[in-house]
Amino acid sequence: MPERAARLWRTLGAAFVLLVFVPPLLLLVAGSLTEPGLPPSPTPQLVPDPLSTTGYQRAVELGGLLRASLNSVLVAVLAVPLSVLVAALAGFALARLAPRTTTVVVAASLVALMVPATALLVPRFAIFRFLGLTDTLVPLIAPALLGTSPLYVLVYYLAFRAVPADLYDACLVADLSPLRTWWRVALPLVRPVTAGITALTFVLTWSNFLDPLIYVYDRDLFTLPLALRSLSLLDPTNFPVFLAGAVLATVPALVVFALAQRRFLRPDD
Amino acid sequence: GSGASGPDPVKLLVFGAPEELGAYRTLIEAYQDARPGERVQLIEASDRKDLLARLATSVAGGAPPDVFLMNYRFYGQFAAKGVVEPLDQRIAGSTLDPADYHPVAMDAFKWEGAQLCLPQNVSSLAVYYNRTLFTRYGVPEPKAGWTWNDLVGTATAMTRDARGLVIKGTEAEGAARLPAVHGLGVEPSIIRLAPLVWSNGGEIVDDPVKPTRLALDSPAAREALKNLIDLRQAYGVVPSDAEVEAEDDESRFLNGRLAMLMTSRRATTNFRTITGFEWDVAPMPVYRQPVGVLHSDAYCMTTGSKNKDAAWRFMEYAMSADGQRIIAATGRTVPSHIEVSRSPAFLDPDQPPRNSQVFLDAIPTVRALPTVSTWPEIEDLSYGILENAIHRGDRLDDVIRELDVKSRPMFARGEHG
Amino acid sequence: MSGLTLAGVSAAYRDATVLHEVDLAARPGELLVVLGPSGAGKSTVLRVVAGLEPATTGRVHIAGRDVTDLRPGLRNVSMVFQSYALFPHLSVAENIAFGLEVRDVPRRTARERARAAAETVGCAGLLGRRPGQLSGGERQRVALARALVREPDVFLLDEPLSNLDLTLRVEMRAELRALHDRLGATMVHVTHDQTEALVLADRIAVLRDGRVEQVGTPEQIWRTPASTFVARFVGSPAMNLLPADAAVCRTGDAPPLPEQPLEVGFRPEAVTLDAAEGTPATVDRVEVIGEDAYAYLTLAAGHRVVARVPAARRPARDESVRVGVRWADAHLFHADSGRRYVP
Amino acid sequence: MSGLTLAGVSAAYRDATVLHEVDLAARPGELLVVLGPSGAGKSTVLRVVAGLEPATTGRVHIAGRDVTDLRPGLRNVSMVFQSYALFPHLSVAENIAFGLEVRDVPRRTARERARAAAETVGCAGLLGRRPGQLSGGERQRVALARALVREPDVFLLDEPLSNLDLTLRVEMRAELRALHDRLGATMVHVTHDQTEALVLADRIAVLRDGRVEQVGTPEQIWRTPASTFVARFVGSPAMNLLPADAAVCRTGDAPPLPEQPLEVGFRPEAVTLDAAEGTPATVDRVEVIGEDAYAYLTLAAGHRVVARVPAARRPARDESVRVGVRWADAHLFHADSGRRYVP
Amino acid sequence: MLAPYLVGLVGLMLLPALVTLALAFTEYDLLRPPTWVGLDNLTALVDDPIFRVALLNSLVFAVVAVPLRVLVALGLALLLHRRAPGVGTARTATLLPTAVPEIAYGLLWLWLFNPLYGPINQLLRLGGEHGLTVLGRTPPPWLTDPTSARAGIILMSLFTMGETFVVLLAARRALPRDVYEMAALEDATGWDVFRRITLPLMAPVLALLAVRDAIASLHFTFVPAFVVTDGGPPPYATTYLSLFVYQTGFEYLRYGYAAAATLVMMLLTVAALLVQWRLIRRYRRFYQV
Ligand SMILES: Nc1ncnc2c1ncn2[C@@H]1O[C@H](COP(=O)(O)OP(=O)(O)OP(=O)(O)O)[C@@H](O)[C@H]1O
Ligand SMILES: Nc1ncnc2c1ncn2[C@@H]1O[C@H](COP(=O)(O)OP(=O)(O)OP(=O)(O)O)[C@@H](O)[C@H]1O
Ligand SMILES: [Mg+2]
Ligand SMILES: [Mg+2]
Repeated sequence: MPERAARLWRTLGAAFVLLVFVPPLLLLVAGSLTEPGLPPSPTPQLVPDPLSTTGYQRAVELGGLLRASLNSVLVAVLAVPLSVLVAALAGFALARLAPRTTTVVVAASLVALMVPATALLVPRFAIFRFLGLTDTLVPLIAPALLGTSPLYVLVYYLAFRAVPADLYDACLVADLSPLRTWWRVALPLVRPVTAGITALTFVLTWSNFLDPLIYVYDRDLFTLPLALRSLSLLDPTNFPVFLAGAVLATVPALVVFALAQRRFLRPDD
Repeated sequence: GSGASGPDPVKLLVFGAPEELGAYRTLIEAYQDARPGERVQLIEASDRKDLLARLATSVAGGAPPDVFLMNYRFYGQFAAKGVVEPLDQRIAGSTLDPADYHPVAMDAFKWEGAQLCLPQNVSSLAVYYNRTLFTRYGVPEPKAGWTWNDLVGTATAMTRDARGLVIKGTEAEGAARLPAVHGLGVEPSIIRLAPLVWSNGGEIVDDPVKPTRLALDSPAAREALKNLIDLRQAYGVVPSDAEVEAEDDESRFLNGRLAMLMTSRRATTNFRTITGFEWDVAPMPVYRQPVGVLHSDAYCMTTGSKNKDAAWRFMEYAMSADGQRIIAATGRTVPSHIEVSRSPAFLDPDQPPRNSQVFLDAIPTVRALPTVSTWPEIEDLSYGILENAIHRGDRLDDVIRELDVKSRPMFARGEHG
Repeated sequence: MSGLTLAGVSAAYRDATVLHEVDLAARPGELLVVLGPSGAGKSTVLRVVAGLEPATTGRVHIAGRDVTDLRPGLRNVSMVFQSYALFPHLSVAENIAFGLEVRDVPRRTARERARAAAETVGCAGLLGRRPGQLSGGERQRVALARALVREPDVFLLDEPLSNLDLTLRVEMRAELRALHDRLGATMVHVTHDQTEALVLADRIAVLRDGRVEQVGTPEQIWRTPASTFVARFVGSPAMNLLPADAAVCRTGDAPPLPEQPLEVGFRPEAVTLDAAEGTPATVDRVEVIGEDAYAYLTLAAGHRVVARVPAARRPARDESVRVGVRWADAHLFHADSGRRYVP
Repeated sequence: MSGLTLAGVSAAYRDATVLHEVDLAARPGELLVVLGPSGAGKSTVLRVVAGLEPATTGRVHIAGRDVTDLRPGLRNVSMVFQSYALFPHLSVAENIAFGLEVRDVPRRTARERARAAAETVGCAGLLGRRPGQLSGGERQRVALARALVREPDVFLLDEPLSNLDLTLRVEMRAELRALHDRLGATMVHVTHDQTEALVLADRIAVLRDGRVEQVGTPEQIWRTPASTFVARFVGSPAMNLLPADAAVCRTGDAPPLPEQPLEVGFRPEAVTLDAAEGTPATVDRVEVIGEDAYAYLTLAAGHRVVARVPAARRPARDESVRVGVRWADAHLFHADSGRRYVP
Repeated sequence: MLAPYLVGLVGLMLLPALVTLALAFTEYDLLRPPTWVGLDNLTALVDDPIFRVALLNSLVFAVVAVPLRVLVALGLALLLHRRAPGVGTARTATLLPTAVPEIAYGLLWLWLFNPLYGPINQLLRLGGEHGLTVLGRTPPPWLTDPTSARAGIILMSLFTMGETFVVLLAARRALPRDVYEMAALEDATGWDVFRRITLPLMAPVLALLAVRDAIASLHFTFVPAFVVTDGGPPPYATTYLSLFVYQTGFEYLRYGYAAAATLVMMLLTVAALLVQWRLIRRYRRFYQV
C-alpha cells in the first residue's frame, strides 16, 4: 500500500532526525558525567569510564550554581508570566485597534526587532541607574515589559487577528469590556500560541547573558548564564564541570519546552 | 541601598577564574574582620572583556565601581580619559610608603607623572618545566643564563612520540605520528615576544614614551620574531594550531604532555593541583642580556566613585603586607610589596615551584610595555597576525609590514601618559 | 414590547457603500424576514442594528430609543451570528450563560436560566459538551439558546438555518416559528432561502444590492411582486418572464394589454399544457421531483418557458405540446424599470 | 465506454468503519447519483473509488480493470472535490491544464485543451483569473472544467452544487445533465439534496450509515422506497408514517391489511382534507410556499400528519378538518425492520 | 492594554536605540562626554578594513545561513508534518537545541568542534587510520581554519532553527489537504507536487521567515562568535558585525564608532527588508480572496 510505504519513509526520516539532533545532547550529558581532571578521551564515550558526578558537585560549589539557579528561577517566575501577559495584551490591543494605530505600532515593533542588543546596553544602563535599579534583578525582568521580544507581540497580534471576528462581535453585543473579552475569550482561544511563546520566552529569559553581565554586580544576584560563563573559563580538563553546569542549566528549559511542545503541536491529523 | 545601616559598601571590580575570585573573597573577609564596620562588595567578571564592558558601561551610566583591578597594559585607556583617580595626595597622607614596593611596578602605573593605581603584583615571564619528563628522557633541565639556542635544543630533545622517541613536530602534519609530548608551549603574542626582542637589543615600539608604530623591522626584532616563528615552522616543537585548539598549553602541561611552558606566575595556582609529576620554573632564555617583561595588575580608584575614602582604606589594606600575603597565598601573584615578596608567603619552599626566586631575580631586568590608550586593540590585532605567522608560516616581511601598517592608525588614535 | 426602525440608514465598508438609505421597520412582536441574494447587504443590516457597524447616514431606533450612537452592549439586542460565533473553549452551558455572567448575574441564577433556555430550544442534553462535539444543527440551537437566555428588545438572527441539511432545516424552521409565537418577541431573521422566508415571516423585506426592493407579507411578495427581481427571486424554478406582446395563449379572463412596453411574468404553476388552442411548443427537458414535474419548453417564437405539471401526466422529451397561461395569475412589469405595472 | 463496480467494499477512518460491504455499479455512460444524509459515507465512496482511501475489504473495478491496489494517479478517474480543491496560486487556465501538464502534454496543447474545456462549462472568460477572484458558482465551473479536460474512465463529482444558492443551483444542475448527455460519460454524482438526485440521476443509490439502502431509478426511489428511511429522506416535508392500524380514513381502493405489525407511509400529496367521511383532525399550523401550502395536522388519535393543499384552499390554523388518505399512494413497511412490505 | 508594551517599546527599545544612533555622529568613548563629529565615523567606517571584513562576513552569513536555515526547517517540516511512528519524538528533538541556553549551547559546540578530541571529528575519523577519515583526508580543523570556522558557525545556527521549524510545520499543516489529493489523482510526481504546489503555497510564510531570519541573523551570530571563536581564526574570519560592534564599543571604548556601525547595520537590514517586502507583496496578490 502506498500509504504504508510513505509512513515507513517518514519513520526513517524521523529516525534520521533523531540521529542528528539527539547525540550532541547525549554527548553533553555523557561529558558531564566524566571525571574532571582527566585528559580528554581520544574516542567519544557514550558511557564515560569512570562514571562520576564530581563534575556536578564541583559545578555547584565553584559556580555557585545553586544560588544562581534560584536567581534565574526568580527572574523567570516573575519575568515570563509578565512578559507573556504584556505580549498577549499588546497583541490583542493591536488586533482590535484602528488600523492606523496598529500600523504605526507594528512598524515600530519591526524597527525594534532590528536593534541589536549591544546598542541598548549603555542607554538602558543610564535609565536603570536613574531609576536606582542597577544591581537588582529588575533590569533582568524589565524586558518583560516589551514581551521580551517584539516578535512575540507580533505573533500574538497575528493569532488574535485570526480569531473569527464574529466572536469579538458576540462579546461586543454581550457588552463585554475589552479586558474581559481578552481574558474570557481571546486568550483561551490562542492557548497553543501562548504555550509556544511561553516556552520561547522562558528560554530567552533563562539564557539571557548580556543583560546580567552588564546590570548585575552582586555575586548573590548572578543568574545561571553568568555562573556558567565563569565555569567556562575553567581549564579544559575541568570541562566536565562546565558540561555539568550546562546540563543543569538546560534541564529546566527542556522541561518547559517539552511541556509546552505537547500543547502547541498537539492538534494532530 | 535602602535598609542598609552603614554607608554603601566599597565596590571592587575584578575578573578571574573561579579559584582566583575565591582569593579576593578571602581578602575582603580578612579586611572586614580586621576593620569592623567596613564593607566591600566584590563584583566578579569572568574575563577581561567582561570586566571592560562592565566598567565602561557603568562609568558611562554614571555608577562606576569604586575600585577596579586592571593590568597596566589596559589601564591606559582609562587613565587617558580621566576615569582613574590620582592617588599621590592620598599616598602622601597615609601609612603606605611607595618605597616598600618594587619601583618597576609602581612606575608602570604613573600617568603624566601622577601615581594613578597601586600595583598588586609584579610578575614576569618564566619557563615552567616538567622535571619528571626531563628526568625520564635524560635531558638537562634549563638553568639560569641559558640562551635561545639552548631553549630550541632542549625543546627539540623533549618533543617525543608515544614511544618516547624524539620526533619532529613538523613532519607530523597530517602524517602517521603525532608528538605525544611537545617541547615547548608559547603564545604568539606581543607580550611573549617583547622580552625576546628586548633581550636581543631590539624594540617593540619606536618610542616607549610616545609610541607611534611597532618597530619590529629592526634586525634584532626581526631575528627574535623569526626565531619564535621557527619554533613551529622549522622545528615543530610547539603544538600546531589545531592541537592548541584541541587542548590549550596550560592543560597540556597539566596533563604532562608539554615539557616546557613559557608563561607568567599566574599559572602557578593551577599547576599546584598537579600530583602526577614534579615541575619547576626556570628563567627566560637570553639573547644578549637578560630582560623580562612586566606583568602587573593594580588597584585603581575611579574618579566617579562616591565612596573614595572608604575605597582608599580598602586599597591601603589590600596593598599592606597583610593584604598582599593573602593574595600571595594563592600562588598566582608575585607580590609587589618587596618585603612580602621575599617572605615565605611567596617563597614557601613546601609549595612548588621550588625555584620561585626566579621571579624575584627577574624583577631588576623587567621592562614595561608602553601605555597607550589603544593598546588593547593593538594587542588583539597583533595576536591574530602573529598566530597566523606561527601556524600558517606567513612570510616574515609580510608579517612585519602588516603589523606595522595595520597598527599605525591605532597608535595615531592613541593617547599616551 | 418593542419595535425596531431604520430610517434612511446607509452603511459602508471602507469606501464601498453597501446599504443605501434603507428604511425598514419591525413592529413590536413581529417576525420580519430580510430576504435577498448573497451579498445583498442582509448581514450588514443586522450589524448596523446591533451597532457592530456604524451607520454613515440615518438613525436606528430600538423600542423607541434612538440607539444610533450607542455602543453594541447598550442596545439590548440578542444576535445569532451567521457563523453561530460559539466560543469553542466554553461548554454549551457556559456559552449560553455567557451573556448573563458578564452582566454579573449570580452564577447560580445564570446557570438556571441557561438550562431553561436550553430546554426551550431542545438542547438541554448537551449542556456539558463543547461546540466542537456538536453537529451543525445542535450548534444552531445552542446559538439560539444563547440569544434567548436574555430578554432583549430585539432578536437578530442571521441565516441561522443555512448550514443545515434539508430535513433538519424544515424541522428547525417550524420550531423557530413556534418559538416566536410563544415569546411574542420582535425578531429580524435574515435568509437567502425564499422557502424559509415564505414559511416563517410575518412580513418579508426583499433586499437587493443594499436597497429595499419590497416589503410585504409572504402572500403579498408571492402574489404581487413589486419588481421582476422579486418575482424571479421568489419561487423555484423562477417565474417565466416574456415580453408582454409575445405570442402566448392566455387562458381565463384576459383583459387587453395597455399600450406601453411591458413584460409579463407567470410562474410555472400558471402554465397549462393541455390548452385546446394553446401556443405550440416543444419539450426540451423534463425534471421530475416526486409528484411534480417541471417541463422546460421552447415556444414557437423561441421564448423559453417552464411549466409545472403533475408527474403522472408529464410530457415526454421532444414532445409537442400546446401551452396556455392562466392570465389571472400573470404579472405585468414595466419593461424598462422592471417595476410592477399598476393599471 | 466504461463502467464502475464496487464489490463488498468496506472502508474505515482510524478504527471507525464508515462503509460496510458496499456493492454498487455504474453502467457505462450512466449518471449514478449517490444520495444520503450528511455523514452517510458518500464522499468516502468516491474517495475509495479514486484511491484516496484504501478499501479494507472488497474490490473496485473501473472499466473492467481491478484497480483496488492501484495508486490514485493510475486509476484514470477525474474528480470534482466537495471543496473544489482548486490551486489557489494558479490561474484558472493553469488549474484546468494542471492534470495535462504533469502528464507532460506539451504546454501549447495543454492550454488549448484547457480553453476548450472552459468553453464547455462556460468559463472561458475567466482563464486569466485566480480562484480567489471567482464567485462560488464560477469556481464550481472551473473545478468541473478541470475534471473534463481529460478523458477519464469515470467522473466523480462530490456535491458539486452544494455551495450555490438556489437560483444558480437550478441552472447548473440543468447544465450538468446536458453535459452528461453530450459526453455520454460514466459519472458518479454525490449529493444530499434529494431534488438534485431526482432531477439528475439515471439511477440513485441511497446511502445510510455506510450501507446501501436502495438503488433504483428516481421513479423507483420515489414510488417504491425500499425502507422507511428512503421514504422519509426523499420528499419534503417527509412522508407521513403511522402504525398501519391507526385510525385513518382510506380513500380509493383499500384492500384489507395483512395481519402483522406494519407501518403505513404516505406523502403529504396523498392526504386530502375534504374527504366526506374522513378522520377528524385539527390544524396545528399552515406553511404557505407559493402556490402550495402544507397543513400540519393532529389526528383525533394523536398522530401527526402533514398534508399538501393548494395555497388558495388552505385551511386556517386550529380549524377542524376531515382527513383522508389516497390509499393507492400509500406504502407499507415492516414495523420492526422498516423494510418495505411486499405482499 | 497597549500601555505597558508601549512603555517597554519606547522606554527600553526605541529611546535607547535612538540615543545610540544619535551617538553615531559623535566621538564617544563611554568615559568622557561625547563630542559632535558629524559624519566622520561613517566615513571612517568606509575605510576600516576590519569593518569591511565584518560586513562581508555578516552578509555572507546572511546569504548562506538564512536560506539554509529556512530550507532545513522546511525540509524537516515537510518530513515531519504527518503522523508516523517516531515523528512526534523527532519533532521534539528538532526543538532541543533551541531549548539549550545560548552560552551553554556555544560552549557545547566549542567542545563538539574540538579538532582532536571533539565528537564530530572523532566520528569523522571512525574507520580511518592515523587520525584520518575513511577517505584518507584530514578531518576539518574547524575553528582554526577560516572556512571551516565560518562553516562551523553556520552549522551551529542551523541547529537552532526550532522556531522557524515550528512556524513552517504549522503552515504546512494548514495547507488544504484536498489540493494534494487532487494532485495525487492527476498522478503528479513528488517533485511536481513540491514545485507546483507546496512551494508556491508556502511562499508567503517562507518569505516572512526569511525576513525575520535576515533581521535576526545579524544577532544570532553574536554568541557563537563571542563564545566559540572569539572572532577568529585570525585575522577576522568570524568577526561579524555584531561582534565588531561589541568589541569596538566595549573593549576598545569607541562607542560612537560602534554606534555608527550599528546604524549601518540597521540601514542594511531596512534595505533587505524593503527588498523582501516587495517580493512578499508580489505573492500576496495571489492570496487575496
Ligand atoms: N468586512 C467587509 N469589508 C468589505 N466589504 C464587505 C465586508 N463585509 C461585507 N462586505 C461586502 O458588503 C456587501 C454586503 O455584505 P453582507 O455580508 O451584508 O451580505 P449578505 O447579504 O449578508 O450576504 P450573504 O448572504 O452571503 O451572507 C457584499 O458585497 C460584501 O462583499
Ligand atoms: N478524515 C476522517 N477521519 C475520521 N472520520 C472521518 C473522516 N472523514 C469522514 N469521517 C467520518 O466518516 C463518516 C462518513 O464521512 P463522509 O465524508 O463520507 O460523509 P458524507 O456522506 O460525504 O457527508 P457530507 O454530506 O457531510 O459530505 C462520517 O461519520 C465522518 O464523521
Ligand atoms: Mg450574511
Ligand atoms: Mg461529503
